[in-house]
Amino acid sequence: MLDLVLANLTSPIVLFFALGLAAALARSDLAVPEAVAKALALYLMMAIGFKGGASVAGHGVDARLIGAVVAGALLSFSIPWIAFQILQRTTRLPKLDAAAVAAHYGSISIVTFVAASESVRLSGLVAEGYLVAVAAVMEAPAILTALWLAQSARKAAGRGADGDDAEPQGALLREILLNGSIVLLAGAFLIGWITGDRGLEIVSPFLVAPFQGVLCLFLLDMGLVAGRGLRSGWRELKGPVLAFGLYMPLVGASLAALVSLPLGLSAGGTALLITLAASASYIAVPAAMRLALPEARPAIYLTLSLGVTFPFNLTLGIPLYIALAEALP
Amino acid sequence: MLDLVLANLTSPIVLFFALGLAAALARSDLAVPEAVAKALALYLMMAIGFKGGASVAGHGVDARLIGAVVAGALLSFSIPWIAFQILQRTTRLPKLDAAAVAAHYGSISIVTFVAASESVRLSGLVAEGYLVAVAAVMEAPAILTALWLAQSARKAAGRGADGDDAEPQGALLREILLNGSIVLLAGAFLIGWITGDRGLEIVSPFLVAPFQGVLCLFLLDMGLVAGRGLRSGWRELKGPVLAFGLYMPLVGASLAALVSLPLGLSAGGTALLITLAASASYIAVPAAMRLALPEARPAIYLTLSLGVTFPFNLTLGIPLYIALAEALP
Amino acid sequence: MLDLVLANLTSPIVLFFALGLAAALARSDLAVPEAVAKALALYLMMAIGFKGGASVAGHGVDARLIGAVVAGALLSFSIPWIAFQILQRTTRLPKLDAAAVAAHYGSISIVTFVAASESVRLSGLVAEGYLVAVAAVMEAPAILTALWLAQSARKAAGRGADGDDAEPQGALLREILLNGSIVLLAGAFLIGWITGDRGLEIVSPFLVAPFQGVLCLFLLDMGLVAGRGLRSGWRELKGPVLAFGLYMPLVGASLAALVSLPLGLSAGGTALLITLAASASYIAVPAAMRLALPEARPAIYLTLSLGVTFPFNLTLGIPLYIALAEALP
Amino acid sequence: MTHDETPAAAGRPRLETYAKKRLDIIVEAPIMNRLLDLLDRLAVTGYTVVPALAGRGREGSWRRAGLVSDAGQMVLVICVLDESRVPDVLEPVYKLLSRQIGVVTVSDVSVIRREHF
Amino acid sequence: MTHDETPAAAGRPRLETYAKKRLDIIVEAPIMNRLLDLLDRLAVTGYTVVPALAGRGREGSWRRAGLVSDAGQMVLVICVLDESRVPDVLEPVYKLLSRQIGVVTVSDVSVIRREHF
Amino acid sequence: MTHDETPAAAGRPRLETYAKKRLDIIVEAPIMNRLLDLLDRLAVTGYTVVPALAGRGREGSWRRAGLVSDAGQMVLVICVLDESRVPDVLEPVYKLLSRQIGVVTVSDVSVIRREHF
Ligand SMILES: Nc1ncnc2c1ncn2[C@@H]1O[C@H](COP(=O)(O)O)[C@@H](O)[C@H]1O
Ligand SMILES: Nc1ncnc2c1ncn2[C@@H]1O[C@H](COP(=O)(O)O)[C@@H](O)[C@H]1O
Ligand SMILES: Nc1ncnc2c1ncn2[C@@H]1O[C@H](COP(=O)(O)O)[C@@H](O)[C@H]1O
Ligand code: NA
Ligand code: NA
Ligand code: NA
Repeated sequence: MLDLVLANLTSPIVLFFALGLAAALARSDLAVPEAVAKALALYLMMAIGFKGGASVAGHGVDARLIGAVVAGALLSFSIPWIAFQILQRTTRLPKLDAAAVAAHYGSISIVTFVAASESVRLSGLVAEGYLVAVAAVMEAPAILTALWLAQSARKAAGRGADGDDAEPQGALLREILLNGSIVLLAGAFLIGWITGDRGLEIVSPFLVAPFQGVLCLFLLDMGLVAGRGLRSGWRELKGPVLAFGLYMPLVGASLAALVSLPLGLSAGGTALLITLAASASYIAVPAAMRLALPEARPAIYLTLSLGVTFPFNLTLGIPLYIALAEALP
Repeated sequence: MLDLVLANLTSPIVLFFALGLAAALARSDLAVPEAVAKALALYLMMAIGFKGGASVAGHGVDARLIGAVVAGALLSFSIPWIAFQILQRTTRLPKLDAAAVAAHYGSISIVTFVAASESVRLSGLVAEGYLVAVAAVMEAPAILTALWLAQSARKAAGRGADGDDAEPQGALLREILLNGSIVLLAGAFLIGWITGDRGLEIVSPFLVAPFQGVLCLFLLDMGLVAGRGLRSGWRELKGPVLAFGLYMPLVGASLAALVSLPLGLSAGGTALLITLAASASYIAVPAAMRLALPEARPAIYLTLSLGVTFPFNLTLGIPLYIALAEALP
Repeated sequence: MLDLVLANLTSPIVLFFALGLAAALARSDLAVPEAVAKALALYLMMAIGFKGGASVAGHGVDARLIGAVVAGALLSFSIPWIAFQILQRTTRLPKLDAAAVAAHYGSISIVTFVAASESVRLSGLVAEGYLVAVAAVMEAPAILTALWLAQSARKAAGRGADGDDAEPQGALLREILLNGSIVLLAGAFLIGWITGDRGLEIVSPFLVAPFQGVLCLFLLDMGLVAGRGLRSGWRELKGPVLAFGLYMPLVGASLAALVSLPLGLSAGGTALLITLAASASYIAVPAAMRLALPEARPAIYLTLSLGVTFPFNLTLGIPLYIALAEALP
Repeated sequence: MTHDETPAAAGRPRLETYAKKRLDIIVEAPIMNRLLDLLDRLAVTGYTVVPALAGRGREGSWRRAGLVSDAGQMVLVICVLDESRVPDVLEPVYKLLSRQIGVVTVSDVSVIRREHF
Repeated sequence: MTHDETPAAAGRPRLETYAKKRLDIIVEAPIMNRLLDLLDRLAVTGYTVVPALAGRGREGSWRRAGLVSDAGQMVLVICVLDESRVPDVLEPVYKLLSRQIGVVTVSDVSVIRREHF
Repeated sequence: MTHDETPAAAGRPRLETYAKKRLDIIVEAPIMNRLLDLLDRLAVTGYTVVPALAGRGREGSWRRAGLVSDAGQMVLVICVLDESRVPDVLEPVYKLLSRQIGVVTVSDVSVIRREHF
């Protein structure tokens, strides 16, 4: 496993993330324009979705696929509840902040998923293509759990079921589920599924071949964003909150490992499911939280997810999750 | 031909357009940043121009090329006149709106052209490379006809030859002909011609290999824009105007089929010329109309061209035009 | 050599630059969005740095590499001093303007370097990969010399060592050295070095294969920017200043040719070192000048570097420098 | 300063201008759509949205560069309207933004083309 | 409020400011070049163009995202100038924009550095 | 016009507004970070940065499109603050910008949510 950790730490992806992090911490003016960062994110969603769909087209739908999707949804629903309990017991975060943080950990980070896919491949393992569908399914349920937690908290504080000035729940749900990144990931997955290998061949010089290079550029940018976040958000992260960012992935991973036992996934697929559970969102969920829980502070949940948990998973977490998956019966 | 329609409808290009359309109609916040959309358009112009030029370099200039270019210019000059007459007789659009709409149908849609090129290739046909030059030549003449129609309308209404506050005609013409997309398409064509296969080899991993994948992303964006346009512009499109957007491509196509008879083009080349005549502009012409006919309403001409005619051509039109070209003697 | 000049003049890279220049001079509205231009620049830095580092990983560090880096630093330190003396004697530029211009000529143009690399390869020569490191090292020293020249000029004019309102020197130095383009070039070089051929293989479909095509697009943009600069900055460039933009590259080239004699570089490597010395910066140095010498006029130094020297090097300079390198013993 | 519908600048004979109010609303990007929907429902005659690059407030600072999520980013919505409409518009806007971070300012402007507002 | 060239803020001893006017012109992107050429011909001392992301007016709404054509997009041109120049500038600007969609507002500002305007 | 902390619009019963000042600072992009650091040191309560696309001043014109270097580009920094703070802020801002190209304007605005400034 040490080999794997080392190979991981010296992969171009991780090194470009480190470069971005270092540049931001040193206050370099290196920056990726917003429009380009958004385009890179679109590209990643499109590529990941399409490849996943095309692979499902190749292998067909079976009970395992359905099992994995259901398991993913359950994990996404339940992890925020666990995270919330832990935060309540170990930190002094206000309830709404705790609920918002919890939502991030129940949802997933698609870049962590991609990085894990590469490591899985480098370890000589193979993973089921439909895990992309599992990833898409896991994006949103965590948000619902977090909203329910927040509402209970508000009720307990005697502040009615959300204030009369709030958006109606239906509208809010629509906004969350129609988040651009979810729509594109799911849509590209469907298109990949419909067009199969024929489609993949057409788009492959754009979506497959340069993928890892584009990922390097994206991670450079994520390093820059994480570094800027850490510089300004650092003082918000008191000891127990910081620690949460490091051990919560392991909690999620353990839960996923348990859940994966009856699923009959390959070792590679199990590693990816564990990684999904261990990863924390920084695209779809923060946007949803600004809409649904505006009182919760982005400085806390974004710094924790992007500045602490993401680097942890990228460097140490992924090798660990692969080792864990291989150790499972 | 049903096969061709079906293959067309399930091509990744059409499906990504449909995804964008659906996302926009469902009010998802999925969006391609403006800078990126512009870059994609630049890329397409550059790639199409270059490939066309390189293919002319390979085959040389002959009478057919000149004939096709002249035919294209004639079509672009005359179609707006026909479109204007039809609009005057079948709709209640004000004359200036009718002239602006007419300009769009005389000019061309380069993305429709590209999509048709792919379908032609898939049908096992080959098309002459110089049709790119025909496309470039067809961009602008329609605008001139429309301006002339508008001026006649203004004179008839007794409002002088354009008002004394207007730009002088020469300046306007310069602005129209130096439109960025026309300059880049023509310039890249020239460069492709000059550098030939040697040049193509150099740029091919950028301009040729990933082309169709990039096109998918561009069409996702066009679907989003068309969907947003339909959502807000829908009520402007009364029955007869809407119908015009569906049958006018067929009018242009028939005219082009007639004109193509003496040209001696291959079946593939004929299909592309027909597609050019049938397609409606949504890049160069709208910009020119804002400069030259500001009273005409973009909500009408953009919705019609991008929201009605473009999807029609992309799905049903192209297979029809290929079948038509193959049926010609 | 005429062959080389001709091959150079008809390369797609040069032709796209010419297209941009012509479009801007004709006042076309063709434009590359700012965010995209910045992304292209990031891409080039990343690709050049990575490839250079990977090539050093392949060949190892030796005395020649160290010699070339030291020689580059010396050239960058000394050329501004020479340029300043020439400007003082031949033009009426104010001292601060002269110092700012001098800084540009001591530093380097990475695009000129890349174009020269291609020409070197086309001439059948091979160059040492570590010249990228030399390029990175040459970016900044020229700025320091220019600041020192400016400070002497200010002292002579009795205006204290920079005014009490100025940034402290340390902060300024940090801003200059942490300029985004320097950080990315050096960082990607390091990553290329660390990951070597394994890393190169991973990123190559993104950073290597499409490189020249991307360069064409970037040069189109540079042509547009240069053309716009020439249109508005032309009247600032009096005869002797203009002439400086044409002969100063030759001065730098000659100096570099001398310095290269004891270095034992290959003919290709020598040509690149000469090109670096002959080229003038238009990314890192202008930004630094706005911070450090705000009284110096961008209209002068940007127009000279981008509108005069860059095109000269791109078309005539590079073949000359290759011929010069081949003629050296 | 005159806020009624008489020309504002008596000293200028040539082109009449009319006194209006300008609202500048700095608001988070994810909330923008809700705000614009609200302005539509309030039937203001128009508005223009300008992007913001970076900012600082009580909740700390943010920069647009590189952010992959819209969360925490701001836009500036400019809305020129008649003084008589200001209270009707400010009230619900204030209510919408009450739990969000953001800033609303009102200032005096003159306009030409009175039919626009 | 003083519009002449005496310092505007008598209460502030430290830095003198001068009363000027600020024009905000919201105009379609394809017309922008014409407007800037006009401002150049009118010899205003300066202007700054700010992009707009989205908007709504009588002609319906628009959004910048994804638009591949400049048509229908807006920019905001800011021009600070002396009150004495306002009528000379407003008149031709109004004429240029008369057939275009767009909005022009005038407001009061104070500036430091009088030589700029 | 009232500059003290009493509600500015006596005629409006519904929502109270307070008189404040708005600074608009047009400044070169490479200087922006220095300016923002300065504003942080001066402890202004907030600011927002808006990109500029193009402009013209005494030093000639510039356009953002395609520029690969930040040099010569401008941003617009908006800062709403209490009148009492204006001189303390203007002075050092003026000093910072004295050798740079750029423009500073001050204008009157009303705000809701007094706690913000
Ligand atoms: N005084 C101010 N002047 C200008 N913009 C401000 C001001 N205060 C806040 N903002 C903007 O509003 C955002 C949110 O502010 P806040 O709600 O105080 O965190 C900031 O990030 C700034 O972009
Ligand atoms: N009252 C207003 N306040 C701010 N911007 C406006 C206003 N009215 C119109 N606009 C802007 O000007 C554009 C054209 O307006 P119109 O000419 O009314 O269609 C709109 O799309 C908005 O961007
Ligand atoms: N009067 C003005 N109104 C608006 N913006 C201006 C004005 N003067 C200058 N600017 C802006 O400030 C920049 C620098 O101006 P200057 O220092 O005069 O060269 C210009 O490029 C414009 O973007
Ligand atoms: Na998770
Ligand atoms: Na047509
Ligand atoms: Na040099």
